[in-house]
Amino acid sequence: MNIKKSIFIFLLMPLALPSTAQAMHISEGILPTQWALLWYAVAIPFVAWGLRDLRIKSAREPFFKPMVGLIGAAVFVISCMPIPVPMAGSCSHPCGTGMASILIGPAMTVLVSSIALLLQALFLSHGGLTTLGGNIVSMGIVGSLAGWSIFRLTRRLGLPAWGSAFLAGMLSDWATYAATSLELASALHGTGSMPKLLTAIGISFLPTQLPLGIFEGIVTAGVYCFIAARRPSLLECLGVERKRCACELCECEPKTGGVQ
Amino acid sequence: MSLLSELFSDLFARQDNALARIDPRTKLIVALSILAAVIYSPTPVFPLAIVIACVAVTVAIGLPCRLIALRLIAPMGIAGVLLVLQSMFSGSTPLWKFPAFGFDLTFTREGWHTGCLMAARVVGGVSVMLLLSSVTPAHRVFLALRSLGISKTWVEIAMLMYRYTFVLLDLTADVTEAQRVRLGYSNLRRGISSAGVVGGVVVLRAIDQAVRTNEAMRVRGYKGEIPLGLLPPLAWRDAWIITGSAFVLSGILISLEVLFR
Amino acid sequence: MSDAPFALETDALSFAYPDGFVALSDIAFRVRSGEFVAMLASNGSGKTTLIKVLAGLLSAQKGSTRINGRELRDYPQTELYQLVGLVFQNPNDQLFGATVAEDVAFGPRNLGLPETEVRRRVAEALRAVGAEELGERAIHHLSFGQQKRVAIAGVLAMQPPILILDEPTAGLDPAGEHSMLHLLGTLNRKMGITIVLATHSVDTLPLFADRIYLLNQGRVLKEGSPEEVFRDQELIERASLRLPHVSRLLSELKRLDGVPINGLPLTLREAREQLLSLIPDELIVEVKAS
Amino acid sequence: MSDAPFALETDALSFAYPDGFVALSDIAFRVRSGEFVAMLASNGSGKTTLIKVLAGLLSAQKGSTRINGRELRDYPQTELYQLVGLVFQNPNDQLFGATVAEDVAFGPRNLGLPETEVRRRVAEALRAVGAEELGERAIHHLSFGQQKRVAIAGVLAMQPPILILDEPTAGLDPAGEHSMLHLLGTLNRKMGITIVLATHSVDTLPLFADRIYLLNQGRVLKEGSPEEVFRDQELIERASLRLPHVSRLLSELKRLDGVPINGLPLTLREAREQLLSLIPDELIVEVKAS
Ligand SMILES: Nc1ncnc2c1ncn2[C@@H]1O[C@H](COP(=O)(O)OP(=O)(O)OP(=O)(O)O)[C@@H](O)[C@H]1O
Ligand SMILES: Nc1ncnc2c1ncn2[C@@H]1O[C@H](COP(=O)(O)OP(=O)(O)OP(=O)(O)O)[C@@H](O)[C@H]1O
Ligand SMILES: [Mg+2]
Ligand SMILES: [Mg+2]
Repeated sequence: MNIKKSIFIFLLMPLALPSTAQAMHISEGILPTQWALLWYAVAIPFVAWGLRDLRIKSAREPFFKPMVGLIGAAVFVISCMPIPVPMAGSCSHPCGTGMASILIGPAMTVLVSSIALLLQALFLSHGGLTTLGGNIVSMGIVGSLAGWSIFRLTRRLGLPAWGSAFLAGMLSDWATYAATSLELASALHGTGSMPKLLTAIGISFLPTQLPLGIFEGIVTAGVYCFIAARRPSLLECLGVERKRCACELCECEPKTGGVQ
Repeated sequence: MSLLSELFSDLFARQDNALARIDPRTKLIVALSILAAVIYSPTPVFPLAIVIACVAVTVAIGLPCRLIALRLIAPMGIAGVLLVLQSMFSGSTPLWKFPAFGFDLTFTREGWHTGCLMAARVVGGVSVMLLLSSVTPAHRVFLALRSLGISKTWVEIAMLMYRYTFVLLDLTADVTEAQRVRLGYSNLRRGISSAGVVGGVVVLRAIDQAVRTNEAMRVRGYKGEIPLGLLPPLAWRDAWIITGSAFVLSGILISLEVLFR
Repeated sequence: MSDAPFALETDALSFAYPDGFVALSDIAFRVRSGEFVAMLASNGSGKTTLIKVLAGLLSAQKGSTRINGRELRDYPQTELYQLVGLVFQNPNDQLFGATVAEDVAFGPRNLGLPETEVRRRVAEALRAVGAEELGERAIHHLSFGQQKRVAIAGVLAMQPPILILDEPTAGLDPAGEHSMLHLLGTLNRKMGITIVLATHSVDTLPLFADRIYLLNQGRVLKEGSPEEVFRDQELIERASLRLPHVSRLLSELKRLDGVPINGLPLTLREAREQLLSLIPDELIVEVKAS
Repeated sequence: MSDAPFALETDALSFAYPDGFVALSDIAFRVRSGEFVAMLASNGSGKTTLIKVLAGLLSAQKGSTRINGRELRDYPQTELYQLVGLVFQNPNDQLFGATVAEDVAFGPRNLGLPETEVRRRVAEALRAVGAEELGERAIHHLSFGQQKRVAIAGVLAMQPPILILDEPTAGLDPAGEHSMLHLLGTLNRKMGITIVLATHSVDTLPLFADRIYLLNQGRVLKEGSPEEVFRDQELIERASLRLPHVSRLLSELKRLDGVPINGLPLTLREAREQLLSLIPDELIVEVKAS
């Protein structure tokens, strides 16, 4: 393949940064019909998984619905926080899925991110309806599974919590981008070769994505540490840390005291 | 942050106009069909016509031009990148060649064509969404999705998320400003750690809010199901709109197929 | 009337938070049906805690709570929340619907009422709080005062005979405060709703409340009509509160300057009458009829 | 003093939110160094907006803002926030350290001061707000009033000569309100800090403020000493506010009953004196020396 071309694109991308930074979600209209449908088909079972999980839990404890809704809103708001991208003098934003999956688990995270993605498509021109399936796969499914499994794994390996949170945030961000690049390349290669395009897209994302992933890792770790310092009991209640009190989620929270 | 709440707010979707009065299911179905037609269209002409039509209508119903530009600028950028990417990476017939930074760049004819098509689809698709969201408040979109068969639990969570996003956005703005006046963003390192704190505050507050919202819901009879409102039954007018637009769209697509393939 | 059961009644109620903090101790709190009762206390005295216990959100470790003569814990949830409506301090906690009408309809829909009845109740509740025209507005586009009204409407739509409000006037400007208290007065007198509210604003209360419970640090310091409660100035100060400004003026005139004033006027009107009776007629100039 | 530049000064300031809502129009707001100035307005009149413009958090579309005679936009951030300290309404939103001392140290650390100086400033700021003993407490264990004090300490630790506060007394009980205003008065008089505050509580203000700006719907209705502002009752009512209760009593005595009262007493003390002078001596009983 043409190395020079890749180098050129490498140089060119930062110029087009405001848009590549947004390219974390596949924009409306890019995916051809058959790909759009395929990704929908992949995404739907996972969303259904989240819904089933939630239905079961909220039948047992009604508190779960407001809880998931609120954490979803929080993660959505955090994912809208502008991040200065030092190399480009521009702004991007974190995905938030890594953090969400640490807090509420991968199933709920898929559910919540499908809603967040629809809201972004409708009101922020960010992602789209036809590409919703693809975006759920890359951000919701890949991102949350990566974040959750890395957090669990590294915790078990004995890493301190902040380190695990950092890795989970960073790697889930990168995994999301890798999946997005794959989806884009497979849909767009047309007559050209797909690996070539994949490399090009991958390389062109690198200069922004590497720092963004690190940033996301730092923010995830920061959020985690903040909660651990301020209200460690909450992490136990959410099941993030090993429970020291044997109680259901909301009963742990002092505010509701002795719920009947 | 304020930019975001402005973009995000459905303030304009609540204004009264002919489009806002149409049933959201109808609008959703028509918008989805137009979207399908846009990604199916073999030529950039149709998506571009949709762009012009949608933007014209959005301007006509009084959306500020600044807001329209804000919503369209990022997709336009993506469209531009797509165009360049496609022209250089696919196809074989050279169209233009020019030297840059010491090596030759080749734009191919086929690549240029597919690039234009894709770019038009992106901008076309986005402007359909722009129009839809400027005449339909979010909760009506959710209700429409519900009556088109989306899971009720999904819609319940969507409604809650939508409502509390604004509360948390306000909070984020307040915390960020409080940090700014204490110089929390005076350099990059401090900025990053302050941002982590904002995230933490938002999550904590969300959990507290969930506890309180749950209490408030319980005293109003909540037992695990959030009841949803119903949309009024579809009128004849809606049937006409849907069949009419299906008719027109398929007509356009068939003629484009005949003319351009 | 006196042998009818109390609308709300607690006996020797004590509550401690899980961390061990005793927020309520030995509270006897009684409200008759149709009364307008205020809990008056400074920050952190346990008003919110008591309200949550009364509404069954927290359960007290000691003592009993009865509603209409029946033990609170014997009520099934649905029945309880049709009897007792609770309005929280922060409207954000309570308004979780996307639009005003959706939110107000939450309670009636949970009662399983048919949709036409739900609509009727929503319209009626919004009318009662003077927010008819807000129906289709989004919650996040409302002003603070409007949000407070809509929060009350959401509870009224369940038509509870007892309404408990946590600081309904906090954060409102004088005009908003006055119209909120006026609204509550109307609900109490016209619709016969029993009203219990928590507050620490002393100035407007005596005009509206039939009875006041003065709380401090989780205990009832005193209970009685506004006149009775405010008569004991020392107690009021012990509760980190003060007299209404007007009463304070007259009380200082009486205590420090020796002006002979009967009792302690709490409202503007009473104070005016007392003072007029003291000022010699020859000093008073003719008021132009206006 | 009069030709020294104003500490804060705006000229023909107008601000509209992005959705087109004009929140401030044509505001002329001037504060001399060392003054205690209050913005008095009902809910939604633009107090918070004006405060944010003054602190450079929002930039006005029209008009200019000068701090110590220099254009606001010419200040670098670091310099600006060492000059102007801003305390927001909700203490919860501005306390982000784990402990009180941590939180108060946030500003000084961001100034890049050495750790010993940071400690010194933290101790000093906590002393100034009377919260020395809270140093090691966790933020979420503080009461509301304590949180408000700590929020002020966090800003004081940056030693700004100008302090702007958004509704410092909102949500506090009478005792808390009084001690907060007292604290601000002390900061103003003892430490010479220029104080600007927004509020809609009229009763305690006249005791403390040198000057009041009466705002309504984004405009300055009137500006002047408390006496001047409250003299125009019609204007006060137009701003959805009311007179302090004591003044209202005397003003009704004067207007409706024809009692000859000079001017309009705003404070308890003045009202007492005026009334005493009207009541004949023979009515007054001897006060027991106590
Ligand atoms: N979840 C909790 N865990 C432990 N202590 C608590 C909890 N909630 C409240 N408290 C404490 O209980 C006491 C009473 O609190 P409560 O909220 O009932 O007071 P309040 O009278 O409503 O005050 P305010 O006027 O500030 O609303 C306070 O001292 C408070 O610190
Ligand atoms: N982000 C915003 N976008 C649009 N309008 C806004 C925004 N923030 C405030 N407003 C409007 O601007 C006006 C002034 O608001 P502001 O918050 O300054 O009032 P305030 O005097 O501080 O009121 P309060 O006493 O309730 O704090 C209000 O009518 C409000 O609705
Ligand atoms: Mg309370
Ligand atoms: Mg304000």
